[in-house]
Amino acid sequence: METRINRQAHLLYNRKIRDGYFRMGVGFATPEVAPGQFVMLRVAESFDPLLRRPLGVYKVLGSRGKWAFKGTGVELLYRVVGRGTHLLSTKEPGETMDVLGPLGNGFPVINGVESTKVIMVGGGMGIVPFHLLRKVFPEALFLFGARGAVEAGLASDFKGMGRKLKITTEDGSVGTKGLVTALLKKEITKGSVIYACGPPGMLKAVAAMALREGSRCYVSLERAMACGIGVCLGCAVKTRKKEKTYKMVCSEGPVFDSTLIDWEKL
Amino acid sequence: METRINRQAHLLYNRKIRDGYFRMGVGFATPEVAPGQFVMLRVAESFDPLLRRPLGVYKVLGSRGKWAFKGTGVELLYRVVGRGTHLLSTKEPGETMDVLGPLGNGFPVINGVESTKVIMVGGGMGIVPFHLLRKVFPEALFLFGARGAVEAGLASDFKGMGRKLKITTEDGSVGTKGLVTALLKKEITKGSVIYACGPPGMLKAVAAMALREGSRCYVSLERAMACGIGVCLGCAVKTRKKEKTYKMVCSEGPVFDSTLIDWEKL
Amino acid sequence: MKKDLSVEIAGVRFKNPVWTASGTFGYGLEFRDFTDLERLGAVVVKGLSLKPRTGNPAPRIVETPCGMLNAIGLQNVGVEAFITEKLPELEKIDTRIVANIFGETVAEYSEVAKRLDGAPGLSAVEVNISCPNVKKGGIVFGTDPKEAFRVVSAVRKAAKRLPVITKLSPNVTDIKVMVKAVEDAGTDAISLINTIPAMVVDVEKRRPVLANAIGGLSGPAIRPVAVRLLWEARKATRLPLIGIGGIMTAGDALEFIIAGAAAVQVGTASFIDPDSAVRVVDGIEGYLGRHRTTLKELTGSLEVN
Amino acid sequence: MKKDLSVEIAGVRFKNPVWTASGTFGYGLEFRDFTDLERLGAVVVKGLSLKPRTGNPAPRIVETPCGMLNAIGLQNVGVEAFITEKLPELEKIDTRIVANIFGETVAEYSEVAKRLDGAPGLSAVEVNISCPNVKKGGIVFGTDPKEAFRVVSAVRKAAKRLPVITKLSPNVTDIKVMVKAVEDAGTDAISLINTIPAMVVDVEKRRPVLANAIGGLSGPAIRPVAVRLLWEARKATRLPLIGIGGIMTAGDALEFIIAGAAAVQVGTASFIDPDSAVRVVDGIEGYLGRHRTTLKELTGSLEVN
Ligand SMILES: Cc1cc2nc3c(=O)[nH]c(=O)nc-3n(C[C@H](O)[C@H](O)[C@H](O)COP(=O)(O)OP(=O)(O)OC[C@H]3O[C@@H](n4cnc5c(N)ncnc54)[C@H](O)[C@@H]3O)c2cc1C
Ligand SMILES: Cc1cc2nc3c(=O)[nH]c(=O)nc-3n(C[C@H](O)[C@H](O)[C@H](O)COP(=O)(O)OP(=O)(O)OC[C@H]3O[C@@H](n4cnc5c(N)ncnc54)[C@H](O)[C@@H]3O)c2cc1C
Ligand SMILES: Cc1cc2nc3c(=O)[nH]c(=O)nc-3n(C[C@H](O)[C@H](O)[C@H](O)COP(=O)(O)O)c2cc1C
Ligand SMILES: Cc1cc2nc3c(=O)[nH]c(=O)nc-3n(C[C@H](O)[C@H](O)[C@H](O)COP(=O)(O)O)c2cc1C
Ligand code: FES
Ligand code: FES
Repeated sequence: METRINRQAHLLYNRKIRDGYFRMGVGFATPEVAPGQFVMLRVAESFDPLLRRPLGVYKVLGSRGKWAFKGTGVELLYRVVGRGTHLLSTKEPGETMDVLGPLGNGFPVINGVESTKVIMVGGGMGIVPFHLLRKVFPEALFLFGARGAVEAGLASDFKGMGRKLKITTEDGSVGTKGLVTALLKKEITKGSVIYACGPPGMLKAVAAMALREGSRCYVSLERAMACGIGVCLGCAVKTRKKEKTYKMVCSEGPVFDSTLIDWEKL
Repeated sequence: METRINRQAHLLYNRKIRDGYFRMGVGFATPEVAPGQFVMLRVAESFDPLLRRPLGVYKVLGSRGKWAFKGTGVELLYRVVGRGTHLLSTKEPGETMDVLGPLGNGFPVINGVESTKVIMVGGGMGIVPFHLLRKVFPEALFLFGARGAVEAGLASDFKGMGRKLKITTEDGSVGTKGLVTALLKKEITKGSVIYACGPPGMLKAVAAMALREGSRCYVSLERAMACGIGVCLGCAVKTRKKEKTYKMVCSEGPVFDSTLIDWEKL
Repeated sequence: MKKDLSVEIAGVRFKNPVWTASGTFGYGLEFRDFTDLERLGAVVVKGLSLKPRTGNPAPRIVETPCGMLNAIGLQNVGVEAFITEKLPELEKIDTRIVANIFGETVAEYSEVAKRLDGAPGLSAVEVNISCPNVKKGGIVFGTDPKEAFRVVSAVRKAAKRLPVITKLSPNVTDIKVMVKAVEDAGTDAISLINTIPAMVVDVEKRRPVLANAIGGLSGPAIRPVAVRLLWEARKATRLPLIGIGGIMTAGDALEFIIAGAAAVQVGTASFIDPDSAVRVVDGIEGYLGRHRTTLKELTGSLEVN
Repeated sequence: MKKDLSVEIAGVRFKNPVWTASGTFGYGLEFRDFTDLERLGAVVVKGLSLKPRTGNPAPRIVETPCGMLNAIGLQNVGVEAFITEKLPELEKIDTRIVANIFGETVAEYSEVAKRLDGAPGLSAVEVNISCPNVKKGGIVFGTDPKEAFRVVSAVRKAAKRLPVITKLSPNVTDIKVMVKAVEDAGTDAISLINTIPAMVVDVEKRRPVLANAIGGLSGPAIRPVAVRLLWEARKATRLPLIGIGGIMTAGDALEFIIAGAAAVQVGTASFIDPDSAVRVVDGIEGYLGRHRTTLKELTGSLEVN
């Protein structure tokens, strides 16, 4: 089987799980997917909108491997924020849709890292990669920050984690009140390995905290994308290195070592 | 009630009646519709395709007046020929759709014309206006030309006309074999009033025959349209008059006295 | 509280900055069934010439991705019929009327302007210079700064009492040169852009779709080009600018306003929805409320690195 | 029967007239998983400069109606790395490679061309002249016939063995003048168009969306403009022309070919579907079969009233 495909897939289901949030099953012979990888979806048979939209893989439908996962399709979890995601939300089971992926590099699985040292930090839709990642690190902690009860509900699939799941909301409606960085502050230690996905402000704060504590930290970034495969050079993110200033989120990310990123320019 | 509306209407039904042919019910408080008038439909919430598509009114749903018809919606009958009509065919009941209309001038109802003198001539999708027009002229003949059996099936709504309906197909599969002009040749007399709608070649032949026989003849023309209301000046058709060379199909037609048209330039 | 959307351009106060674009709104009257003309900043009527013109052979329009081409050939009733038949009707409506004019020679332009000057109910003339000068081998007035200067100077002289708006063609290497030329010629304001010359080929017939081969591209497809040209023009002059090109929504209009347009014109959008321009007015009002700002503060507020 | 789709341009025979456009296909290798590179007429690689370039700050791209803007800032690995790292890999693939080049001075252009001349596996250079000349106050080579002449002459001299294709900017008043200038400078072929300068404003932030403010518009939105320019260029020269701009399907490519293009380049479409160019090849083959015609007969067969 190819490692990456560009294929017409079948929409299996497209369920509203709460206002503005959907789970979509897309059926195609799925190559291995690493946690943190994404697909590019064509949202309409039209050139308006023109570009595909990137969405992270939430689940792989079907069998599983060890670090990576293949199967007969993927489940996506998305929020309607604009026209592309709105069009996605109107699609019905049975419709076909062009899928390109899986793309990008997932979260790095570092040799010798013990599951117990891993802290996964998610904010809002940044929850997506952790459903796969927690299968890799069954003992990991998952700290999830949400704006309110609706967003906090996204963590329902993670309930089985028991006390290893900690939720915080900005309005205090679920879990503790506050930002997810407050949770992290309590848990972080020198030996922690942090995997984070969420809004830029959160990632910046997490990266800064990891730096202070001397923990390794990997962040998943977002950028508007055209190609998804590293050729348009559109999804650039500035790095701290002098020699090669920009990295491409689609092909060199979306997950980066947090010390690599120029957080001032993000 | 206004005479012309620009409104979001509800799709009531959208039934495939045979391959590539659909009947669509669109619900809105319908102003008076004259036979031969049309509406402009926005086929997608996108700017690709950009322009609305013109479709003739096939039926008015609900009550009827005398020459004109108002009600609670209209039925359209359309054939999928390109992207716009394809998009229309994918719409589901309950969806909304922008409707502008009714537009244009219908077939002129001439003072003192007896229903028995009227010959309606339709070719292919040119059948559309006659469902309303035959209510105005209950004694009229209807000559319908189709390519084959599938298209001939469009006339099933006209079965009640009995012997006043005559069908001809190019392949002879239904009715007589040949072109509709052959039927017309047999029926036309000096006193006939002809109302015709169909492909340009057919209309040209009908107009020529009417001219030879000294019959009055009205034809419904098609043109690509942008505005539908006579302002873009895009849907021009050349007339034989010197002083004002072009007429607008949307606002001055789509029905024209056949002697007005420059058939060479059509 | 109702927001004040009024703007003053060339000494004339307009209710709001949302006008209709020439050639896309007929003579205004055709829209009475579909929109409230009195809510518009101005109606710019179809281009007028000295004599009536019958226009180009068909097909005259074709749809393109997010746009359309037109080659109408400037069909119009002529300036006399406009003054005697259309203007009296338009005068009854409480909205400003702008006459868009064109000609095939400098003399024709100035003659049209002269006839319109003093016509009751007219607020300005807009000079469409995207036309070939038949006396100069068809060189387009709007792509040659010297020709543009000549034609605008002549109109400026002929239209003694009327403000003159010059409408620029996008089909130039450097819009700043054209801006300077028409500013020097005494124009009171500048509107831009007109359509972009373009062509669609019918691959089955192996012919251009349009009888005229080339037509003007309009619609959302051209908006980013129009916004860029507006901004370049903004940096080249202090004259009031009127932004045109692919405006479908209030958000689109605001792009031009933020980039420095004193007003905008809604064109092709009126074909897709005849009420578009009024929806743009509503949307701008909403935006100003939401952002607690004024039109004045917003205009030209674009911040660039 | 398999149709012969091959074309000869500047003495080089290409399998078919469907190439990829510079900057939209990386160095070609990135597409191996998604398309059959050996079915392409040629791969035109990302623009190369003398030294590697890091490109512009983000955001670099934004979607527009039926199009997108890019302001990548010509990020590339530099000509040396291309020759030592990319070209050996590309040589293994049975497809023609065209190097797109640019510079900030005439000397830089000619230096890049010199290094590429004789590089194994290279079939031509394509000179992107839509770049500012830093020595001339930023005047864009591609919008000034004299500068265009100078830069193309220099490349022509530097690239002794390689055919030179000059890629024109659409941002000019009269494309015929540019065609003449680069023809006089000795170009072997002309490709057009590059992107159209454009801008999108973020109305919430009141800033341009792109960090660079202005970007180049590409995609289906610009196709009718590109077809028109190709046709105007066709009437001005007998040199082979390569059509570019908004080609998404075989039908789109055929518009250019019928208007007179010897070949076409597929750009933005490769982002939407990395297999686009091969689908265009298939579609052209199907068309020729259906119409019982040949590529040669079709090319430039446009009939105009
Ligand atoms: C690698 C990657 C993985 C992603 N995974 C997911 C996922 O699993 N689930 C999910 O819901 N979303 C995900 N996103 C974000 C998703 O791609 C965007 O929300 C989507 O492209 C917006 O498209 P639109 O047409 O609906 O919105 P647009 O009309 O394009 O934009 C609407 C608004 O959303 C903002 N927006 C656009 N793109 C992004 C973006 N990439 N990130 C944040 N805001 C954006 C715009 O600035 C604008 O304000 C991912 C993005 C990337 C780059
Ligand atoms: C006043 C009027 C009334 C009409 N009434 C009906 C009706 O009741 N039922 C119906 O099925 N159709 C009707 N049509 C035709 C219908 O408008 C077109 O078929 C439709 O616009 C095509 O849109 P599209 O996007 O599917 O095709 P496009 O992609 O735009 O075109 C596909 C193909 O169809 C051809 N085409 C496009 N427009 C027309 C046209 N107006 N006439 C003929 N061929 C065209 C094109 O040349 C092309 O070959 C009417 C047209 C007019 C002007
Ligand atoms: C059908 C049509 C006819 C037009 N006629 C004229 C005209 O007579 N005079 C003129 O100056 N501009 C004319 N224009 C150009 C528009 O006024 C406007 O500048 C252009 O369409 C860009 O705006 P838009 O994208 O909003 O349509 C016409 C445009 C269209 C689409
Ligand atoms: C992201 C991007 C990068 C580009 N980079 C280059 C380049 O390096 N050199 C060049 O000559 N053209 C470049 N172009 C222009 C394309 O080669 C092409 O001329 C243009 O995009 C129009 O074609 P399209 O509409 O098919 O994309 C680039 C275009 C895009 C979209
Ligand atoms: S999206 Fe094209 S390089 Fe990343
Ligand atoms: S479609 Fe605009 S005038 Fe008829």
